[in-house]
Amino acid sequence: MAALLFFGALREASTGLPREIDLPEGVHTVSDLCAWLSARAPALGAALHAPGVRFAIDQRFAGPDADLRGAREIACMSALSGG
Amino acid sequence: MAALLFFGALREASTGLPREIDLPEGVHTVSDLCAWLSARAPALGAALHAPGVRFAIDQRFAGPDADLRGAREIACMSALSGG
Amino acid sequence: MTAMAQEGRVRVQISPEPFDPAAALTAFAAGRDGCGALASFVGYCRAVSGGVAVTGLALEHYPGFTERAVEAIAHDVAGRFAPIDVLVRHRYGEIRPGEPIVLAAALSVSRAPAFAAVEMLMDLLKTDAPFWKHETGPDGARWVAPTAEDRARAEAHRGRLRP
Amino acid sequence: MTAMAQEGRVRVQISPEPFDPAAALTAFAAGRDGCGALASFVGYCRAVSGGVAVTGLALEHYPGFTERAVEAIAHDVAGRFAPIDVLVRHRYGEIRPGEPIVLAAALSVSRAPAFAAVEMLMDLLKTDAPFWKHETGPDGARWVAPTAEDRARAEAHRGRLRP
Repeated sequence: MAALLFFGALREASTGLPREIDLPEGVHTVSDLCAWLSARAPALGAALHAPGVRFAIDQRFAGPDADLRGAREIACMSALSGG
Repeated sequence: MAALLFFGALREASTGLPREIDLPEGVHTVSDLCAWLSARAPALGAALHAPGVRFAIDQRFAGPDADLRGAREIACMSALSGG
Repeated sequence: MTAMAQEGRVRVQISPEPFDPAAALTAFAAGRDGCGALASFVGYCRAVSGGVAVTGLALEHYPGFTERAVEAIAHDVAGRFAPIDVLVRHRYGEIRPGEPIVLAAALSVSRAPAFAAVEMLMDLLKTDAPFWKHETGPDGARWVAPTAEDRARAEAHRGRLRP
Repeated sequence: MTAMAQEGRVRVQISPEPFDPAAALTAFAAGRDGCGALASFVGYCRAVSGGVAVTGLALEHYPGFTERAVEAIAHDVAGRFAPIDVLVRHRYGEIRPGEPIVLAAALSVSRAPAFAAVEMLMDLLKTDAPFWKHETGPDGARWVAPTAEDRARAEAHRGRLRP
């Protein structure tokens, strides 16, 4: 069971999606998860491919090939805008 | 009659020199004045040729060829060190 | 009254409270007589953004991760310009026009590393610090994204930090 | 609470009194809600210079000309990065280790011109502002000269200001 977090514009685009998931079969990486989410929520799919979208696994930045298995917290983040 | 001012290390090197002068014959430009001062005070002559020495006529920066005639205030300045 | 240690200090504070950049700078510079150069930057919530009035700004953050990510940026920059002291202060939550959002500062023996450190801090905060700006104006709200220039500047630093 | 005018403000103050950079920055930024970016630099009298203790600094100036020359630098820089507000505060006379000597600041809509303006102000002040630093230490006094790097940096700006 992993917490699934969305930030920025992605939070709005993800309304209705579960905030906790067991990784579905065949979903091993960040890009697998993106594909799975896009299939369930097309609006979110578009937002996940916007420029600057980043991911974090257990509060570390993670690339599209990062392994999700064992993750306790998965974050999908719209382009960051600090400073 | 022009005031003759020295700043920074040049002030120390110019002790004993007059603080007011009538331009001597043949002294028309800043470099003429440097040559004239160097002849009278060799220690000052060396200091006048140190890196960064600048001149001002009537409180405007002036190059070596600037005309001194009519000047009321001539300043010889060691390398500036503001900031 | 101590001279600067070989290892500079790194101070990071992330909080929702308004802060006074002047007071924070004074505290940061206190007692560092060995350092001649303090460079700093303050980013304010603008009253006008892209020609449109801003009535409020909500700054979302990711509790825990935001703090860690900003600490990592501050330590990366301090390591790059050591010895140097580095300060980052950043708000989250509801911010009103005219209020400070971020303060970045660096204290060094000479001015070039102090300037370079503050610019790098700001460039990296723009694109690598987990904050999301949601501006409210007369016609509704919008999410703010970093510009292409922001991204290019941060990318250039990343190459230099992790060659 | 007014937005930034097309023509920025230029403030220059040259005086012998110690000043509080934090208070000066607060006053400079007050009421400029249209501006998102405040960059600044404070130069302090160091307690150690070139490995040698500094017990005092006498900063000579050229009354009248110093003020004019610093005003000219501030206006040149403000013109180069307009619209922008520019502040320069500079002391002369006797200065003790740890005390501020100079404050340069710029307030702009975005951070790049604010940073660039403050760096240019400092570079030009180092070589074009009529001040002469006379440092006293345990072994006597010496005049401080700008470094070759200081001269090269200022020269680069002059080319850009008067092409």
